[in-house]
Amino acid sequence: MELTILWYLIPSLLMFCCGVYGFITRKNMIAMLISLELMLNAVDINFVVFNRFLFPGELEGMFFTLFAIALAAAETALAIAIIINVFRVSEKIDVDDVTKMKF
Amino acid sequence: MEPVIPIIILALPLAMFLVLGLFGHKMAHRTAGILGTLGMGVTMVLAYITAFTYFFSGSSEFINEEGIRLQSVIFNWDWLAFTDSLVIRLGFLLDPISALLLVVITTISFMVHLYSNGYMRDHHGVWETGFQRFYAFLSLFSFSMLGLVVATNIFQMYIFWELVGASSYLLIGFYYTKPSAVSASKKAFIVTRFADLGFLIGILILSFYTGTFDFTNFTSVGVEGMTNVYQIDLTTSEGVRNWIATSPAPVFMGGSVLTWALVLIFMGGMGKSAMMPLHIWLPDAMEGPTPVSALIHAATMVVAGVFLVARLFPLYLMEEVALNIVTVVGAITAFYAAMVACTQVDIKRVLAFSTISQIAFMMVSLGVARPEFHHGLGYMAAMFHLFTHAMFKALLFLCAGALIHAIGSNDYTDMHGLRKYMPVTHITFLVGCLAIAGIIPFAGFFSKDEILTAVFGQSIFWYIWMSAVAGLTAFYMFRLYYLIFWWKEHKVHEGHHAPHDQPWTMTLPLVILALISCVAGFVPMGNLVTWNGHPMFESVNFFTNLGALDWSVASISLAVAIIAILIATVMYKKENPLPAKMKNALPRLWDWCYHRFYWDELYMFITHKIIFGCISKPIAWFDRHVIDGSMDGMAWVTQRISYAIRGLQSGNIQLYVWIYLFGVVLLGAITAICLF
Amino acid sequence: MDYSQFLAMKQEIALLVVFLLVFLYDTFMPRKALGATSAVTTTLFLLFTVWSFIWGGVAGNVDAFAGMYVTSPVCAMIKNILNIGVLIVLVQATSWVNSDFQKVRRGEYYELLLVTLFGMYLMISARHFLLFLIGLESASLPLAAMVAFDKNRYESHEAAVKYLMTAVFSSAIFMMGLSFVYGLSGSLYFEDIAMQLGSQSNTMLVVALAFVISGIGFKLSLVPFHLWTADVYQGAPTPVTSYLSVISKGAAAFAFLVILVQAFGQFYSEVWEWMLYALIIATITVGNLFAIRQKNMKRFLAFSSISQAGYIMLGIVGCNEMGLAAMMYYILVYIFSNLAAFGVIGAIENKTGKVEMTDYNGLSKTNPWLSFSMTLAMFSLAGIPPFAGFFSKFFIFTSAINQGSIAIYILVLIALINTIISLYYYLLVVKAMYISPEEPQIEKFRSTCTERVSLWVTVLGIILLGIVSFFYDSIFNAASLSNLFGFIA
Amino acid sequence: MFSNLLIYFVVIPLLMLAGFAICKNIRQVRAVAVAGSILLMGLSVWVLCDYLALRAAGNMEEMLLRGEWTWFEPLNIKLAVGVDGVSIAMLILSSIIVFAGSFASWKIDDARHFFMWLILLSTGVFGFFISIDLFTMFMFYEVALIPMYLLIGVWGTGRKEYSAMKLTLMLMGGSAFLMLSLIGIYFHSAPEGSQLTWNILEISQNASISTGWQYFLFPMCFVGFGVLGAMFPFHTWSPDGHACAPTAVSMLHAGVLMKLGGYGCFRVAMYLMPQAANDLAWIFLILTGISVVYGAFSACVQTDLKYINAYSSVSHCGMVLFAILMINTTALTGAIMQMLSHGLMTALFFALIGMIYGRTHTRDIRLMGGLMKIIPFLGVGYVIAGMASLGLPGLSGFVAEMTIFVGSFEHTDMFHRVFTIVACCSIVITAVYILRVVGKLLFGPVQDPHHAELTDATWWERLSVVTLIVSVAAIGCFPNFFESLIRFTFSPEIFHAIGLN
Repeated sequence: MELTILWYLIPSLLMFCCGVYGFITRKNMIAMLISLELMLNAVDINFVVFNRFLFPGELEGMFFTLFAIALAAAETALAIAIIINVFRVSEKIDVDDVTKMKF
Repeated sequence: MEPVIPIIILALPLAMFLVLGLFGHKMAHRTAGILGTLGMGVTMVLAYITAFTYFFSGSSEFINEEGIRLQSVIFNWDWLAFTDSLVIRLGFLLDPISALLLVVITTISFMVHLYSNGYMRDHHGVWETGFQRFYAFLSLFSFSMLGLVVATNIFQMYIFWELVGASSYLLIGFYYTKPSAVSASKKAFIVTRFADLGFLIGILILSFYTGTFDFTNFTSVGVEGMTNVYQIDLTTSEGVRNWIATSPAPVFMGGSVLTWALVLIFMGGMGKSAMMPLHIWLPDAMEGPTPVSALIHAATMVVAGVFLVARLFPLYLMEEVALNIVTVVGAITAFYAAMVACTQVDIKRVLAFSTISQIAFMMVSLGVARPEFHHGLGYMAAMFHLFTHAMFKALLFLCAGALIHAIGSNDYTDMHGLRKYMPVTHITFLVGCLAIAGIIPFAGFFSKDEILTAVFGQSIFWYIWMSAVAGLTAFYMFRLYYLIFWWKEHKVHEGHHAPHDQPWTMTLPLVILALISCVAGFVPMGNLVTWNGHPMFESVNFFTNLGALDWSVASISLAVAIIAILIATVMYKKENPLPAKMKNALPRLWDWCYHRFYWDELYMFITHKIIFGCISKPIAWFDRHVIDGSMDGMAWVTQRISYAIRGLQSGNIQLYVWIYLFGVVLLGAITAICLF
Repeated sequence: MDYSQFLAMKQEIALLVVFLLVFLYDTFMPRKALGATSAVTTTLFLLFTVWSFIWGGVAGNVDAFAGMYVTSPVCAMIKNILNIGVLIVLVQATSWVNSDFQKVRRGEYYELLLVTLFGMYLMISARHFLLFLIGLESASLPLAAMVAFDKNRYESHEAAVKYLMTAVFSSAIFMMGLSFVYGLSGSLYFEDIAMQLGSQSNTMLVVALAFVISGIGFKLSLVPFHLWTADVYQGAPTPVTSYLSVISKGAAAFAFLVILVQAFGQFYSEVWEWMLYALIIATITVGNLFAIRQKNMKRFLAFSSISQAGYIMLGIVGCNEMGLAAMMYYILVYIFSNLAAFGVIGAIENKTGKVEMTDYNGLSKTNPWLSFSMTLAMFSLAGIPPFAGFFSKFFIFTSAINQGSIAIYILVLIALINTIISLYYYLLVVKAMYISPEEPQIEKFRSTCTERVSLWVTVLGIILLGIVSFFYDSIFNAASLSNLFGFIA
Repeated sequence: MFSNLLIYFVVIPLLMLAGFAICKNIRQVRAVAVAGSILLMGLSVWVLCDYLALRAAGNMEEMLLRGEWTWFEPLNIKLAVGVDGVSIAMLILSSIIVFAGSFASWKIDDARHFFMWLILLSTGVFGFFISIDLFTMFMFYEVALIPMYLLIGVWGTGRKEYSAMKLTLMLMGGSAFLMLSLIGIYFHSAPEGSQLTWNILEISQNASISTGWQYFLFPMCFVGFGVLGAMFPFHTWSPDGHACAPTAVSMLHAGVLMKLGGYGCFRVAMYLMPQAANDLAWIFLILTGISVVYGAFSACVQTDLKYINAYSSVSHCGMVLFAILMINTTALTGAIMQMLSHGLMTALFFALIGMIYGRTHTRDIRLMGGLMKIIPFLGVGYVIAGMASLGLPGLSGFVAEMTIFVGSFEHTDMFHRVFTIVACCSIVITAVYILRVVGKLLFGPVQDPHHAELTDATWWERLSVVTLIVSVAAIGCFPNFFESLIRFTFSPEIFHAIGLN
């Protein structure tokens, strides 16, 4: 059987939704970070797939994906650094505990 | 004539007011008094000159070849132009009534100025505090009153009308530390102000439809004024009739414009002249110093209403209704006031009520005046009575002042049997009583007789009614006379504490006025003051009035007066049970009369309970709580909302993201709605 | 390839040079010379600002890299405006950066700041979503580090976490949207997108628009994408907060406008006009409602800045040169007013560490000049003449109403009524300083030279920017040269 | 630019501000204040003479002494000034009251800042009256509003914080509507394709605002100004605000600031949108008619002197708007006269109240009495003010009210007639509450023995009071001069609304 574009889009969409869901539900910030990664990767897949199927002649999507990956890496690094900082100060990385400032 | 003298007549009192008002407190009392008196004296002389020239010079601007007296405007300055046609002017209109009033006002005013020099200090010669202020106010009043009577247009009249009210307010409240005086002055001002509201609206209506304020235009141009000018001859009754027949007056709020205007204007007159039901301020006004009562509340200001009606008489002639209203109001007031006067204890109040009833006489006679009857005899009679009444009522008041000054009380119960202590006062007072009672040959007899004749000519019913009132007048005046001077005194006065006659400054005016009251009746008013300037008699001599008497009427009224006096004598000459008997005979009636038919209570109720209690207070509450509250409410609601939604900012990232997604969905929804 | 087109980017390049110089100085200079870092950086940046004012401009539209990068008088102008803001921020930051605890890291502060500025430059000039994304991220990620700058304060880290997490989340959403856009149009060039999308309408487009706009709305802290703002502003060190509140907001607003009119121009009337209305009303109102209750000055200014963002958006509604000019002018004025406020807050915080509104009670008795500048700032933010804020508000409303429909009148009316609420809470500060009877909480002190300089500059700006019409006129001239609005349908 | 006379109405106050900034002690502050206010008075008189001379020379332009300087080129915003009789009258009024006010606040504490804000306020006032460009007009309008907050908040008494906040927010709320309608006017100020303008003269010449837009913009504009004109039900800032404000501020606010409302109502709302003015007048006529009697009635039962006066101001200013809405030459002239007269006499009132309060430290009339004996000067002044307020001939109130009534009565339909008569009734109610307060406060026995040793007015107080009394009497005695000065503006050719009526 022949793989249409949907066969790629639907998984990426699922990945994205999983990411969103995880980000909203998981209390551990590292887990939330991972869900974020899921979302970003879903985006990457999207770009690649669109590029490959709809606009085969070009490379724009691919490039975008590359940059996106780089950005994701940077974000993760930064995020982990900060989370570690938080942990150092407050001994917790539970998202419900970083709610000192409110209202 | 040259406007110089008229200008001075108006300017001098004003100048006196300013000088005494601004620098009076730096002057010595005596100086201030003399200054004021002199000023008024000069004014009086000038006024006499003016009146004399008007009546007797016979120059063509005052009287035309067939002997009809004319209205002549000496000067007329634009003061305020509302539109091109509606212009308030300050001017000097000289015609029979204004000339007459000039004489009256200046005379009385001068007398009062003179009298006050003695009255406004106690037996030890200590001056009343604020003596200078008193004279300043007197001058202000004289100025306003003079301005009122010489007004060339109705708005000028209104202006001075207000000024008169204000000066009366100031003078009534002269003893401003006395709460009763303060409230009396307040009452006087507000009641008259209320009446003036009617006056004002009347002016607005009239001026709008005639397009003018000027009296001369009113009386020569029809009410349709602006649109089609009726050049009508108001000097003959036919002219008036034709005019009414030919001109459908425009309608205002259901009634004819003219009716509305005249009735409303008359309302103003009622206020100033203390006609029922707007009379309540006058008795209280007696709180003021007695000279003031004599000047303002007996002789001059209170007749302003009569003057107003007389001034607009040609217009009133166009509206039967208005004149009838004037008659009815006058008649009722006259009777009411006379009834009340019979029971009062305070001598000044008795005089006040008698004033009301006498003014009512004038009103009635204006109301019944018709051109076709003796050339509008009523009009002449009213003016005549105005003149005579001013004299003898001022006299009476000044006498009362003398008594009060001597006794230090307003109650006749403290006086009894003063005749041997104060002979001059006694005599003059008696003259005044005879005059007002209408005993020949005193002034009152003639004028009152003319009035009754006029009424007789109009309706027999009112004739009987007014004769009765005349009788009552004679009765209560002599009741007062006897109670003061006869009756045996309670406490024995001896030594220099004993009441005695006054210094000459006070005596002189009494004597002069008494003399005038004796002779004033012989003034041939019929040739001087008539509504259209037509003289009534071909030739005049000292006995013209006697000759002109309609003896059928005269004898009756004379009889009534004498009978009334006899009754009074019987009842009050010496202490006896009769009065008590009469009182017990009709207790209810006596009570009602004694309490002035509870008018004051009624007014108290209306003002305090209804206006303050049911309108002002609720409005004030509404403002504070509803209007203001709604504004505060907005702020409160905002605060509440802000507090209610603070949960969104819970500090929890995941909630933030939830809201974020919600927002995204919302945006998507909007997009979808807009796209599909 | 033709390297001369790099010349189009001369402002960016100059900025990079400044950045490198600072970096090298900070890295290789002997420790004792590092005390001068602030001075050096400020001077360099000052020189750069002056330079870019005089030589940084371009005559017309210049594009490079096949249209990925476009600069124009407007872009130059907005970059200059940002430069001014950054300069003031740098001056204000000096005393904080050199405080004992921070001075070891003072280099980083400047470097990160310059990098973010560079990112914003890219956002402004980008006409291709890839470049835009790079700009966006390099403007936001270092900020997270800056927010976390105060190592010893827990709030600082919490703020950083909140900022970063939400930022990454939103950029993920944004990129997802971009992917759909790419799928629909096959290109990431704004022009191409505009052409390709034409006026087609399908579900993907809906998702794409919603995602992309929300992504940028996050940077602008439009309601309901604003929730990070308050916490981050409160937690971050004051110099960072001020930077965050004015500079990145200004850049984002401009970029937002560019994207909307360039990439999605043809949806103007039918789609995002209404989106904007909704966003503006929500932003202004919610921002005000939250601001009413705030006790912490920085948090309070955070919410006020949210509602200010709503007003800035009004400039986009007009969707013409007038609106653009009004928006840029508003940003300029807003920079000065807000920085004046933050200058005072920072000065007081450095000296006493107090940031609560109650601490300001009776400030006028002890520190009249600080209170005076604060009052001016508040009046300007509230839009009271004769201060600049009044003019900027008036112009932005005018430009919005220029669009003419009755709906816009209602929108503006709502915005105006909101100005009353905002006036209320701005006056609360004034009241605390001048009217409240309590004894002064803060004793008299003399703020440092740099703080005073910055305050003088900002106060002068508040007074002069409005009355002297030169500024608005020149901005308007620049704006009228921009042919941004070609695609508006 | 500085060749134009009018610009100095703004320049002088600004110089005064600079002067205050460098003042060392209170004596210098007073010197600057007095010198400046005298200069302003002189200037306004000079302008008046100039104006009369030009008119006498047959110059029939709408506005004279015009000047125009481009400000914001792109939006065609100009700093445009020009005066006609009305604005000159207002300028004279303002300068007199500033003069009297600076004497009335002779002993205020922290005088330097007080005067700075006060003068900033009057800068706004003067600027508003001279400018004929909607933008500058609005700018000066708001400049005049804001200093009130600090003036009341810092130097006020009683619940000053609350009142100051309420006053500021309500007035700003009004100006929010105003701003919207002004911008709206701008975008319809010229026919399609031609240059839009803010200049009211040009706008009225173009007359290009379609009726529909007029219906939309007029109410907002009128309400916007009406709030400052204390129109029911937007008047509620006035009692609290006045009650808590310091003397000079009450004077300036009630005397001049509230006039900005009425001035704007006819100068902007009715002048630029005549059609709507004629068609919608009845709505506001009802509101203002209410506020005339409403204010008077609620003044009857107040016990705080300033509240009484504030409510009477509501009533009198209601009269102003009422007359404006009658839309005919006489009534509008009367409205301006009423502005003048109310401005002066209410300033007089507040000055006296402030002075009395400064001595007795209470404003509750139930706690005072018989003051006439103790402080005769102030007492007499108060009586005169009262007489002016209840419309005694010879004082300004009478002239204004009569003009209004005569003008309003020119409408023949039932509606206008009824409301005119209702308005007339206010003269009685006014008499009631004025005499009530005079009787309670000045006459009768002395209530509080401590009041017995109060001292009468000092020279500066006397000066300020006498100035105001003289001007009140001047208007009352020679009204024709002022009316003829004003009436020109309201000739139907110039004031289209009247032409349409």
